[in-house]
Amino acid sequence: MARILQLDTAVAELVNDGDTVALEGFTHLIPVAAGHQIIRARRRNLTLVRMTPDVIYDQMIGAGCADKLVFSWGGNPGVGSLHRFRDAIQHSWPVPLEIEEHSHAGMANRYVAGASGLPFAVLRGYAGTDLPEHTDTISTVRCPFTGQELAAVAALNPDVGVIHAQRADRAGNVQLWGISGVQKEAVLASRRSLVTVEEVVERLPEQPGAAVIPGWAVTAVSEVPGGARPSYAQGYYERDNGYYQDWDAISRDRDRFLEWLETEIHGAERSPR
Amino acid sequence: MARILQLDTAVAELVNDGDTVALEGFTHLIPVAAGHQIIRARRRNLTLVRMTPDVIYDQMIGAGCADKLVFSWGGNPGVGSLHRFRDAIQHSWPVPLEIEEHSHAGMANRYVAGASGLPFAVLRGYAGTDLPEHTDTISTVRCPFTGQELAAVAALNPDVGVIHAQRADRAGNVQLWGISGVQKEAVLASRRSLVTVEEVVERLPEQPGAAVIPGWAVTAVSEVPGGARPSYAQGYYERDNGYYQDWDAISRDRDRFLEWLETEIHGAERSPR
Amino acid sequence: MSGPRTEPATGAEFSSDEMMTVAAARSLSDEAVCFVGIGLPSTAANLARRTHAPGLVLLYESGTLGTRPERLPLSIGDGVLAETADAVVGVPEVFNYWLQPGRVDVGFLGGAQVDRYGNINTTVIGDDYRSPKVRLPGAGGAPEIAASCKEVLIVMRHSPRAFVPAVDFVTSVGYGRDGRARDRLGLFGSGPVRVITDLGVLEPDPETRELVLTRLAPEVEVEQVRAATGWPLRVAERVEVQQPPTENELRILRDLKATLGNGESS
Amino acid sequence: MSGPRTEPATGAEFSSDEMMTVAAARSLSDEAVCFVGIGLPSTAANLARRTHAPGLVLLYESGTLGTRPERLPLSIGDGVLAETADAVVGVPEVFNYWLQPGRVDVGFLGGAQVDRYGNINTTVIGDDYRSPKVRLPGAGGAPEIAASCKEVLIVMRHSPRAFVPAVDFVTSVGYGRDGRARDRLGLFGSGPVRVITDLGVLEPDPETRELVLTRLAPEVEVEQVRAATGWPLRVAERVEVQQPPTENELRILRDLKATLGNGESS
Repeated sequence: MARILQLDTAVAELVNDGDTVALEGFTHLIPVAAGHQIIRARRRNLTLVRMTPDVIYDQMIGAGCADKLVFSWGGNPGVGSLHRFRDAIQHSWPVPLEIEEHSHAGMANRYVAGASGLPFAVLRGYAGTDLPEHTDTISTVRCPFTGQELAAVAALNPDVGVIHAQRADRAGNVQLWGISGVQKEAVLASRRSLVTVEEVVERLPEQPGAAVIPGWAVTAVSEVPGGARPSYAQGYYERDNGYYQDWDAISRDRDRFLEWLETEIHGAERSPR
Repeated sequence: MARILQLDTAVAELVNDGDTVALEGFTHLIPVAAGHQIIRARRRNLTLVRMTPDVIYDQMIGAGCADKLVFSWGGNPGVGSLHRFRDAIQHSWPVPLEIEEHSHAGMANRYVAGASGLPFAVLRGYAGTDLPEHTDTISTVRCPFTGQELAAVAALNPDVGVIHAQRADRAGNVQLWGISGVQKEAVLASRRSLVTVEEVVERLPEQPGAAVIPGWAVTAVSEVPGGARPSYAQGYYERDNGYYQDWDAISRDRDRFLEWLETEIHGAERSPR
Repeated sequence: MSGPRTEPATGAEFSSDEMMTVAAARSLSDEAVCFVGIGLPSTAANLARRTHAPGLVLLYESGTLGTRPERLPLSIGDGVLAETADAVVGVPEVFNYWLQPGRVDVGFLGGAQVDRYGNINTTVIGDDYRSPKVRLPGAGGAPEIAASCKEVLIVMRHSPRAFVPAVDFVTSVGYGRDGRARDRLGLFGSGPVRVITDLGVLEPDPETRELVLTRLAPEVEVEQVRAATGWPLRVAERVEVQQPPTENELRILRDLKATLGNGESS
Repeated sequence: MSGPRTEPATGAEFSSDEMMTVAAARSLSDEAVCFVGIGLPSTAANLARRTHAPGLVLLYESGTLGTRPERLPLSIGDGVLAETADAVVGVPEVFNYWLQPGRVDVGFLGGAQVDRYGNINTTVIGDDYRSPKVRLPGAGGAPEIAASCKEVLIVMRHSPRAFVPAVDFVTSVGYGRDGRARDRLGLFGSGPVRVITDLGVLEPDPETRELVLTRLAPEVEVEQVRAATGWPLRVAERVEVQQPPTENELRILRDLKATLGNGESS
C-alpha cells in the first residue's frame, strides 16, 4: 500500500543527491510540481531520465540539479528549442551535462524491460543511424531461431520514478486516463515511485479509458491539485500554451532565468503556475 | 477497414486446410461459434494454436480438424481433463496430434513478438524445467549488456487469428472488455483475422475498461450473438457451467462424441448452444 | 475425497481436506501479494482474505489484479474476478510486468506429482513425453510462478502416486533434480517453502532441500504419512500437530465452498 | 517564412508554405494509414482528411490511433488527439504493435537537415557530437518511422543549410550514406519516396537513390531550387509544375491554421 505524503516530505524521503530520477509524462500529465520541489530541495548530481524532456527538465537542468540526461527528444513542444538544455550541452552552464541519447522506441522499450525485470529489450530500431556509435546502451542481439540481427537496448531501472495522475484512492491505487505515455512502465521500472495526483478520493469511480496502477506497486502518493500545470490533466484543466511560449524568452537569457528561479521556485512555497 | 461478413462466408474465405489458426479467449469470450463453423466446413490439417485449449479445441481435435496443437494448458476449466485431446495424444484418434508445448508466459510472449514484428521474444522462463528439451521454439539468448542468459521463444504469426468480442461498429472497430487475455495480440500477430461480436452497432459507446482494436487492423467481423457460449461475454451473458460438466461425459466416449458431432454440429446450421 | 474425521476442542467435525485448506490459508500473511491458481490455492487464499489476512492482494493469471471475489471463482477467468479487481490487464502484462520482476510474495501451486526436492509435474505421467501413459493439462502459468515468486507454497493431497521420488517431467522447478540445480539458475524466487497436504506439512531441509515432515494434521500418525509418500520420508526432530480449524474458519470455508455450486476444479 | 506569391487560375493568392502543405496533403491517398509528426506533417495530414482523403487513418506517437482532431493539435500529446481517437494506447504499444511490424503505409517526417540520399538529421549541427555547434531536439520517433513505414514522405523548407550533401548526423536513415546502405538493413519500409518543399518536389532516382528535382512549385525556376540545394542538384527529364492550391484547399488550410491560435511548432 502506498503512503499518502505531503509533496515536500515525499521528495525529501524519496529523492537523494546522485539518484537516477525519471519524471515521465508525454505532453499530458507532466509532474511539474514534483520537479519544482526537487529544484527547491536543491538536489544535485541527478541523472535525469525522460523520453521528452521539455520545460520542467530545462528548469531542472538550468538550476543545476543534473549532471546527466537520458532522453530521446528534448524540445519545447509547439514552441522550439530548450535553451537551458542547449546551454548546458554547448557551454556546460551551470554544470556540464552528459547525455545518453536514444529514439522514442528505444526509450519506451528500455522502460518496458525495466518494468519486466529483464536486463534488455529487443526492437527493430536504430538501423542505419549514427545513434549506436555514441550510445553505450544500444547494442545488437541475434535471433536464435532465424539468425537475424536486431537492436538491443539496456533496461532502465531508475532509483525513483515520478508521474502525475488524475486520481488516487486512500490505498494509493492510482487512476489515470487520456494520453498515458510510458508512465506505468516508469513506475514499475523504478525502485521507488512517487505519484502526484489531482485528488485523493474515497473510491475510484469507473472511467472509460482509465488505467489503474495498484497501490502496492507505488511507494508514495501526494495530492497536488494542478500539479501538472502548465501541462494539462484531462478532465481537470487545459494546457497553458502561453507558459510554454513565455518560457522561450525567460530561458534564452541566463540572468532572466536566474531571476525566475529565485522568485518562482526558491521564493515560493509552490510555483504559482 | 474490416469487412462485415456472415460467419460461414468469413470462415470459408479466411480459413484454409493446412492453415495455422489461433482461436483465442481466456475462459471469457471464447470464439466457440467460429470454432463450430470451422468443424462444419470440415477443415483439415490445421495447426491449432491457443494458450488454453478447452472444450472448443477438444471438439475440433475430436472432429479431426487438426494435426498439430500449440498450447500451454489443455483442460476443461473447473471440470478436469479434455478427453478428445488425451485420446488424440495417447491413441492418435481420430488422427495423430503433434504437440508444441509452452508455458503461459512463453505463449503470451510469442504472441507479443508476433504482434510486434519481431522474430522472437525474451523472458525469464522455463529455467530448470523439462520443456525446452521437447520444444524447438524455446531457446536461449544472452544479454549483450550483462552477459546473462535468458529464455527466448519464437514469434507466433498464425495465418488466421479468431477472437470473440462484445461489439464492433460498421467500420469494424472492435470493442472488448473484461478479461481480455491475449486476444489483441492474437489478432495483430496473425496474417488474417476474424472477430465475431455480440452486436454490430452504429457507434461504439464509452465503456470503462474497454480496449478498441481499430477496424483497419482486422480482416473481417461477423455478428454472432451468443457466439462465445458456453463461455461468457461480460455484459451479455454468463458462463454455462453445466455445458462444461456435460462435456466431460460426452467426450469420454468416442461414440457419444461422434453422435454429438453429427447432431449438434453437422446436423445444425448453428450449434444450439 | 474425505479424510479422517475428528472431534477437536472446538467441537466441530472437519475433513482432512478442510484441515489442508485451513492450513494453507494460515500460511498467507496479511498484505502479502499472492499469485493464485484455481482450485485449492484459490479456496485457501479467499479463506485467508476473509479471516486473518484482509489485506491479502490476489493476482490471477487471467490478468485480474487485487481481486476480491464475493464467491469462489470457478475458473481462472471467472467474470467475478474481473468485476471485483483493482485492475484488469492483459495476459502478457500480468506475466511480464507483475509476475516476472519478482514483485509477487507468494506463489500458490498444486500439481499431479511433486518430488522430494519440490519439483512439480503437471505435464505427463510416464517416461516417454511423446507417448505418455497419461497426458496432463500442461504447464499453464506454473513454471514462471515457481521461478519468480519470492516464495512458493504447494498444496496437494498426499498419496504415493503424487509424492514421488522424482517427477516424470519437471513442469515447474523446485530445487531441481538434485536439490542443488535451482541455485545455479539465477531465479528471483527462493523456491517452495512448504508443501501442505491433507496429512500434514513438509518443508525443505535447509541443507539438502529434501522435503521433510514438519507438521502433522490432527490425529494423523507419522507412519500414515510415510505410507503415503513415495520416498523414504525423513521426519523433523520436532513435529508439531496442527491446530484444528476454528469454528470461524470452518464456517467461512463451508460458506465459500457453497458458493461454487458445482464443485471445485480438479 | 513567406515565399513567392502568385496569382493562380483560382484567383487566390497563396504562399509557398501553403503550396508545400497542399502538395504534401495531396500525396496522401484515401484510407492510407499515416504516422504523423507534429508541425507541417500534421497540418498536411489534417488538410488531406478534410479534402480528398476522408478515410485517412492518423496515428500520432502519443498513442492516439485513428484520431480526428477538429482543430490542429499543438503538440504530439495534445488532448484533442485523445478525445477524438478510435483508441488511445501507451507509447510502448504504439511503437511495438503499430509502427514496428510495418502496418503503417506512410510516415511523414521533417528535419533540420536532409541530404542527397534522403537521410535526415535532427540531432546536432557540427561534426563533433559531444561538442556540437547547435544541439537539436534529437530523434523522437523518427528513426523507427523512417525504418518501418511502407513509405516515407519528407516535408521541409528548401535552403542550402537544410539540403546538404551529407547530413552531420544520421538520425533517421533514408538510403544511407552511399545511397545503398538501406538495402542491407532488412527494413520493412522502402524509404523516402518524396521530399516536398516550398520550391517543389525531389524524388529518389530509381538507380542511384539520389534526390532529383521532379516538380516545381508554380512560378519557381529550376535555378532557384539549385541555389537552395547544397549539392549539385540533378533535374528529371520531365519536370512538372504543381497545380496551385484550389480555393477549397486554401480555405480549409487557412481555417485549420487559424485553430492553432499561437503558431505552428518549429
